[in-house]
Amino acid sequence: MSKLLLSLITFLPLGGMVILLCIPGRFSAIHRAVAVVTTGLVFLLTLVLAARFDPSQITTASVYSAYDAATFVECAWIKSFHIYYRLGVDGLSVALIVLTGLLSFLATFTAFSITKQVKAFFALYLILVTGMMGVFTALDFFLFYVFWELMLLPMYFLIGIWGGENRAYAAIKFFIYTLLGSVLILLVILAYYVKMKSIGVPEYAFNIPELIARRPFAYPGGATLMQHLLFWCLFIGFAIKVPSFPFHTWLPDAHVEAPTAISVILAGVLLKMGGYGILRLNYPLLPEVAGTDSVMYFLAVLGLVNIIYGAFCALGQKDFKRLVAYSSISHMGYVILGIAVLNSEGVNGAIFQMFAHGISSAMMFMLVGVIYERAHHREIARFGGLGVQMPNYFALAIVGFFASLGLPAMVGFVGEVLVLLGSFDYSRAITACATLGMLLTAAYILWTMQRVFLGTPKPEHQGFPDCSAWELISLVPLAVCAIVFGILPGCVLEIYRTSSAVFLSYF
Amino acid sequence: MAATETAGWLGANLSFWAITILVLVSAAFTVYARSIIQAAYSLFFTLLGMAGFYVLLGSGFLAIAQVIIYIGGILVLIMFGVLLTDRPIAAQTSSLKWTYAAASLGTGLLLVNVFIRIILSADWQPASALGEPREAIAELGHVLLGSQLLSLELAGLTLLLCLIGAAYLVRRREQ
Amino acid sequence: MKDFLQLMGSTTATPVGLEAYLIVAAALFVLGLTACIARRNAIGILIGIELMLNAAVLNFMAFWRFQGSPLDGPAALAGPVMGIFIIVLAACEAAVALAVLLNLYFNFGTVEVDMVHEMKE
Amino acid sequence: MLNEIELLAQIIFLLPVAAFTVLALCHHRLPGHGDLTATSVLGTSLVLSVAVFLAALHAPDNILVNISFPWLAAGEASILSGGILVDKLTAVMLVVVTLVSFLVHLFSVKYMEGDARYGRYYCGLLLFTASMLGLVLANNMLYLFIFWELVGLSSYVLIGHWFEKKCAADAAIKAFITTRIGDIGMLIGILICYVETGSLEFSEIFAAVHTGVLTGSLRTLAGLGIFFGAMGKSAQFPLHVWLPDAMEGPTPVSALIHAATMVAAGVYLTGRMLPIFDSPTLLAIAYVGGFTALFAATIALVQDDIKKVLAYSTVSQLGYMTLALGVGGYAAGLFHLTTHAFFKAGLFLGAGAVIYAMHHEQSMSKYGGLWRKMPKTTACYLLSTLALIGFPGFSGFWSKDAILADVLEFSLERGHYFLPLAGFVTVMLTAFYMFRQFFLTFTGEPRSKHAYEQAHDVPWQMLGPLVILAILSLTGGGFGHWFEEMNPKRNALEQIQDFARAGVQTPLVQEARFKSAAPRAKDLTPAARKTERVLTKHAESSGELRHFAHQTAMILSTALALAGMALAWLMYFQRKTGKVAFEPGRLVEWCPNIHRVLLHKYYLDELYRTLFILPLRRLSSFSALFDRGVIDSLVNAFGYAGRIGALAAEALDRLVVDGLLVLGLARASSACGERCRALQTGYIRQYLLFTLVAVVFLSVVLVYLL
Amino acid sequence: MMLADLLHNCAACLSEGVLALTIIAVLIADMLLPFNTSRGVCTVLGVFGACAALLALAYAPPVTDPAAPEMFFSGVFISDRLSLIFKIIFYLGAIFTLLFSERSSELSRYRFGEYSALVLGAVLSASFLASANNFVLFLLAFETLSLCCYVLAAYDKHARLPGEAALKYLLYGAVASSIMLFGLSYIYGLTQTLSIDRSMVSLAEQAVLGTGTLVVYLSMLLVLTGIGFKIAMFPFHFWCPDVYQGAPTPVAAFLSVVSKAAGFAALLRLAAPVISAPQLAAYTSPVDRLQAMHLLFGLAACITMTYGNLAALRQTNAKRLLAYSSIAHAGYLLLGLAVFRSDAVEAMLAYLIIYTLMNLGAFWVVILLVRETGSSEIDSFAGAAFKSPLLFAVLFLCLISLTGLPPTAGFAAKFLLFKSVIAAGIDAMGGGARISLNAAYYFALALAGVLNSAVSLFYYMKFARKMVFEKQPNLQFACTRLEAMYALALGLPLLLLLDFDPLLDLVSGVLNPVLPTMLTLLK
Repeated sequence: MSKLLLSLITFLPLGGMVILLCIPGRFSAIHRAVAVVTTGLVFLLTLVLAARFDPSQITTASVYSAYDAATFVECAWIKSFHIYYRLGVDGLSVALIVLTGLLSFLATFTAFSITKQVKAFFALYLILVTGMMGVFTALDFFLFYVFWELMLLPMYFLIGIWGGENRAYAAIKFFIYTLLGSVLILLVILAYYVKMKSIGVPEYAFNIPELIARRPFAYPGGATLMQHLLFWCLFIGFAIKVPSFPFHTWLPDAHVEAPTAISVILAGVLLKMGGYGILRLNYPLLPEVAGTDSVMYFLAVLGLVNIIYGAFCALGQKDFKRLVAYSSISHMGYVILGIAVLNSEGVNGAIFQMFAHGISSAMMFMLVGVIYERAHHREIARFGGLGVQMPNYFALAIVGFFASLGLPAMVGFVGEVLVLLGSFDYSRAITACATLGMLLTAAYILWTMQRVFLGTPKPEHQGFPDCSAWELISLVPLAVCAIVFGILPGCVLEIYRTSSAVFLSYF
Repeated sequence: MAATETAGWLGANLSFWAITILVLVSAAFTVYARSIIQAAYSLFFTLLGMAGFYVLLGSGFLAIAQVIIYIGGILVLIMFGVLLTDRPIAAQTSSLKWTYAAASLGTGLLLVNVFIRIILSADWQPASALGEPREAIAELGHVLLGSQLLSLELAGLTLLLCLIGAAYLVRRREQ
Repeated sequence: MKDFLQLMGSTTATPVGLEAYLIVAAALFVLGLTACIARRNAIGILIGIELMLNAAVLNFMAFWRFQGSPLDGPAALAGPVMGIFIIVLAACEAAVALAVLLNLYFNFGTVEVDMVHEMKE
Repeated sequence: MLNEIELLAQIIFLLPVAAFTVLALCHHRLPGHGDLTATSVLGTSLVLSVAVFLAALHAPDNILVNISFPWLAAGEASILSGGILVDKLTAVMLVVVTLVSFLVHLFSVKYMEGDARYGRYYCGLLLFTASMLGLVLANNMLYLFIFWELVGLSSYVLIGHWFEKKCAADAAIKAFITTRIGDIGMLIGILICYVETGSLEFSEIFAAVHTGVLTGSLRTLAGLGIFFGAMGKSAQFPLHVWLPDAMEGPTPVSALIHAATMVAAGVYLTGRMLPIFDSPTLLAIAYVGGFTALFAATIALVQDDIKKVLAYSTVSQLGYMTLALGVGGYAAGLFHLTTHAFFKAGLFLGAGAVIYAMHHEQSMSKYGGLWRKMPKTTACYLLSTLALIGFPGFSGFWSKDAILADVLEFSLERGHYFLPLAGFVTVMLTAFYMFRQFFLTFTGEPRSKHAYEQAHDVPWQMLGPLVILAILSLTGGGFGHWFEEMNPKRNALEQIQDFARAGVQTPLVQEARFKSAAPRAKDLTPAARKTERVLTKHAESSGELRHFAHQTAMILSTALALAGMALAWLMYFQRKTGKVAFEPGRLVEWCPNIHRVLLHKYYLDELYRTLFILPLRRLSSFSALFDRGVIDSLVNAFGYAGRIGALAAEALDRLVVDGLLVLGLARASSACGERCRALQTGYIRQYLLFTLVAVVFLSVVLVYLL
Repeated sequence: MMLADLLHNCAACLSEGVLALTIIAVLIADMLLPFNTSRGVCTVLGVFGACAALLALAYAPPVTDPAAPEMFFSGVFISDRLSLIFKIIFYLGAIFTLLFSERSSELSRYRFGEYSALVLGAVLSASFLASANNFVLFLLAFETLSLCCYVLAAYDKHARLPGEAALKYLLYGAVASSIMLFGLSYIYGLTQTLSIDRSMVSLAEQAVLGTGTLVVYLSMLLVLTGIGFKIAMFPFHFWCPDVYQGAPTPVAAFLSVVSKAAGFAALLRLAAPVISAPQLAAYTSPVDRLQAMHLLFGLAACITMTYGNLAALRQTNAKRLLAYSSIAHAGYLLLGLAVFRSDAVEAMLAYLIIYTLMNLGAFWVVILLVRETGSSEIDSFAGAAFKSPLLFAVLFLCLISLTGLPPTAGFAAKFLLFKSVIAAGIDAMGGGARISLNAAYYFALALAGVLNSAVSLFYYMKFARKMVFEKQPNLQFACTRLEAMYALALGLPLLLLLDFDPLLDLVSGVLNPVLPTMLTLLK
């Protein structure tokens, strides 16, 4: 059973999709139900995975001991290239898999408001879930890449068909940007394959644990130019997904145009893949480069730029969803900063920040979606006084917004403060600037809250009902998570703490 | 002996020169003639001259084939083409456009220069004995039905297909 | 210049060599190429192509005459064989070309190639 | 005994938390939206706090409870822990917080009656109280910071309670952002402490300070950072601007903020962290405090809004406390914090009663003669006012006197004469504006007949707290001894070290002390060392000096307070004739500029707006524009480059700088695609020509270049 | 030549014989049958013939030693892995072209006898081209293929555009092949043999030794002109968009698959002896001595794919778009020659097989779209996705496969190809840490390749986007079950071949279990 667990988590959505396709198009309620049941089952399985996962057995002892042995699966796939169907998880993956399970389950409810081509929507949505789970479980470089790209395809249609006004543009922009990044990753995969073959161990050519352990491009005497090339190819590939300045411009467009459920997935899960890729592949494969002083400094500054630049952009937005999108850029800057400084506070913080941002940004997008359903626009200036009109919504919004703001005792705080603790150890100047980001975050969050919720209620909002039951179902669990994991961050952090120690042991 | 040889060379050289002048002049006229029909007439001399070259180079068979197929077949075909597609004389304009002619002349001269340089720079390895004509019709037959059998068959098929295709294209009524 | 003349067999001392034929063939080839570009009439271009084909045959013949085909055995007869097939191909090509041109003439009323450019960017 | 106290402390904190959770989830199902639940819970907490206080009173040690539990494993070695610290300071703070909060809860029952978000209001109050309790109970900086921020959140919620009013919403944001500016400093301070000492627990940080681990400029920086946070919360100049605006919240909330929670947090922090401040920092603290005290008092002179006057008075009093802490008057500062909590809560609740009676009219120019309508309130208000101005015998007198004595002593020893000067001038100003307020509100003829007619005395739920607080204002001076006991030594330096010694009872530090016997005050600045020498030299004359300072301060402050009162009486007390002895308008005519500047609060809000807020907004809209615009301009640039084949270097630069922006590349490549397509003319002869040119080009390259 | 010997030789070209017979049969059937029946019969006959030829490949002499392929007809005809793969591609192309043509609206007015005969003739000559080891046969096959294609391009003879397309194709092609012929004459002069393998090895030797270098390069250049025309390589691609647009869509599909593959067959026929020549291995690092070759093909590859992709970006016509896409793919394929090693050749072969499937799939959907909408402008396809989701799914699959995204075979193809480029780069580093100039060159090539594939996504998706993101309420769309089956037949392998093991077995000469089973079944 446990050997099947990862495969089940990964491919159950695909099975759901097949069932969905067999049901004629007019029964949209059944389609929704199938999607909910499938994602719900997947979520349950992820919880099972998390429950069975024992972080204490993750050690640096051997090549594979960094991964959960009970669920590790390996069988040959493409034999001539030694490509394997190899799935395995460590703490980092488990945390993100649970997050993915949760968000994909909750986002399904958010998607109930979609009435156009329901069957196609959920079919694509389930493919997307498979792609995401696959990325987090794959331990074969080739398989990883296949899942990585598999995610793009449904995303393109989900944005392009069910999106807003400018959806076609946003969809293609998203697609091309991410593809541009992933082809660079492909180059690195090929380089590793060739190198492993030429040093006589082709059987490990796509084996991520072995690649990390063997470091075929390592030469004594520091990072070589080749390693730099590989590192930056990977980094750009993942940074586009994060997204990091200056590769971030797809994000606002994609978010603004995507339907709410997809924005939730996009912000909650897809952005994490960038960070995941950096943590799983980019840094461990090329620790020599990542540990170079100039590289560390550059990346830390890059993280800082993200934080500040994203916050500034968010402050200047007129569109509610765009603002949230830019806030994502700002928040993901902490992830880059935390990873760049390469100490345990920073890395733990970065991972926690990924988790936290998954919850808070998903919640923010759901909140935006709720109001968009009613007002059919997202112009912040045209809102106002909604706090009076929709008290429940306001209450949830306070939780979501303050979680995003990084208020202590909420989930956003822990990641930020850990990253800052880590980065302060590395560079005081950068951290001092990064703390400014906290101020800017407070400024744009509060200013937005003021413009949307506070003030006198406007007559055009008179008829707006408070949150519906479906909306509450998707929002309340996230609100609870935002608070519970803020107060008890340990229960998330403990999952991956040993894994991040393993990660740090590479440097 | 030497004298006759020299005389032989001289004769060969003289005929080479004569044919060269014929071929190049007529070819140039073919290219730059004002009307297409003149070009086609001029082509006749070029082709004839080529047959002369083939004789000089020792393949009478090819020369004959040249005359029969090229002059008797292709050139006539081209003539037909010209006549079939020509507009009334009044509407006929020069088939040359001077810009293109000049451009092609310029690049052509450049290209000839290049070719000559390349040819002269090369290290050709002429066979030691410039012997008697080595071609015999029978031998040719052996080659065609022996080692080049496949080519010959394919050539037949090519002719068939081309004829079918050409006939199809010019046939105006279907069914 | 003297070398060149000698090469072309103008002096009685040597027979006309390989290079002479090659240069004539090259000139013919270039003339044919020129015709392809300078002629507006499709048939003119076709004539240019014939010139180029002839130049190629002349090359083959000259190489065969002066060098032979030692690697293919004495009976290979590369020059004439190649020449014959090229002539056959030229005939086929002319037939197809004229058919295409006639078809074009039916549809467009002209064989002036510059008049035929409905497809372009 | 200790375990019981630990349990009590936990219960004190958890009761409001639980009540908050219950109310947040289902306040609409509870009777009265849970107002009595909240109030009774706070009452219980108060009783328990008093129990803790009594225990602390008799405890031999300063520290009663200091326990830690792991919260978050930050790194492999370092674990961020939570923890509870109960010492005497905490015990006092617990009582103050729960008492004021309880009274405010009680007061609000009537005051907020009929409010649309009544239940939510109580949620806010409970969260506020709980956060403040957490803050004073925290034994490490991280927890302190967490609750510190939660205090900020609660203040945001409560100040913005009536968020339909734009000014209320604005004030809420202003409060949050301004304090958050301070928080950044505090965070940096915390980061320094963590990175330098590896821990965030107070005891370990103090131990690190003592053993010289945290020293030099870093210590200064950490101290300044932390104090910057305190400045934000305690509304010290120049971060005081939020506090007067926070008057937009309901008046009981103002009472809570001004007396017990938000602003007290800053002073509490400064007091709590006193050992890590080195002497330059302390001096800076003192100057900030002194200046704030004077500065705010001058603004308070001309305010018309009854709550605004109180607000500026709070700022001014907080300045006193900060000043006291800055000169080393630990006991005096915290003592004043306590007494101030009582009388300022009394004043605010009194003002609330007045406002309630006047149907939410806050302008003093509409008041007058209210004592006839609401004599009980007037009496309570008078008592609190007297306490505030430091009228002899009242609680404020003792605490303020202690501060002034400390300041004077400090100044006599080390110069810095601005500090006592500011302190004493402020005494007079305080007396003046408080009595100005009192006279304008309660005496004379009513200036708004209509409002006056409807005014009435307040019900018991409101009066009760007023009375209690008035009594405490009167008697609160009795606590002074206790503070003195808490820190018997009065010399600033000794006091600091003493505190550090008292605070570090962990075995680790004791061991360290035995081992290394770290040179005393090795990290002191030369100035401080000099002071120390002077002190030892005049060891015997020290007591004498103190005695002199004390006497002088007492006499001088009393005199000044009376002078202020007299001045107010002259200017604002309407006699039977309805005239005042000295028309304030004449003073305004005499120096209109000063009056205008004071009325506009030194134009600080306007200054901040021009200096920070507008540029920030402009910058942000610029970044937003930049983010969209730069791409377009890039695109154009690319297209242009593609079109005319612009300089390769420039193109390369663009490629390197911005080249990976897909859209830019996309447009550029699309433009290049257009160029490519231009070759596709549709003319077969041109195609042939292009091909020929290509062949010729290649052969020319071959022949002439290779 | 003895009869037995002759039979042995004929067995080697059994599939070609089958095709030749089919051509005759088709022509006779067309003559005898009335218009209506002859259409179906000729198609079926042609398809059967091509299928039979495909099966006859199984009877081809097995390749025992890839290094020394068996020769037939006194060394004129060669039968090896390379020719086998190409023949599979050609016959597959022929089968699908015939099936598509029968369904196409553009060809419905015309008799099918000549059409089938010409398609089969083109395929026949292409397969001779793939097997030719003699310049005579090479030239004849090359020309025959071209001639058949010229006529096919003009097959819709009553329309104007096909006429124009045929004219451009013919003139351009004839000039290009004349230039190639002239180049071949120099090669003959340089190497004194018409046998391709000996000739090319000798030529490479001369290039390596530096004797007669200029003529060597000139002759290569001239030959490359002709082949470049066939594969639509920059700058010999000019005919391509116009011809694809003007020619009937099935013919365009045929050109993009069979004719292009034949061009690559010709190229590889010439290159393969050099790559595997043992003589050249004697010279120190022949790869480095053939610098010009790598440089030439590398630059050609880069420019070609970039040109194709960039020019495709703004296309509004589906057929033109696919034309530029096919130019770009020629560029990708040329990367394999820039590497000039046997693993790169294998990658090219695998790429070609997959390219055949995906390009045919894309063209098939376009054929149906053109039939239903009456236009090949992409705008007129708006909303078609929801009329026939299956067809759209296949088209989308083909398009992402053309882009090279997983989980499609197109990814596997690009994966193998770029792998060979990177392998060349890493090998050029020679196990050291320094990136030599050569290595950097290959890395740059690989980078150019992947970036190009990212760019290409834009126009492929533009195509898909129009169909799915936009609506056109009055669009009528109907396709039969059979037509959907064709689409599936092309689409499914694209998914299955992501596991490129069998493909690799096929091209690298390790016979996989499928082929022997097929052989035993047949024999």
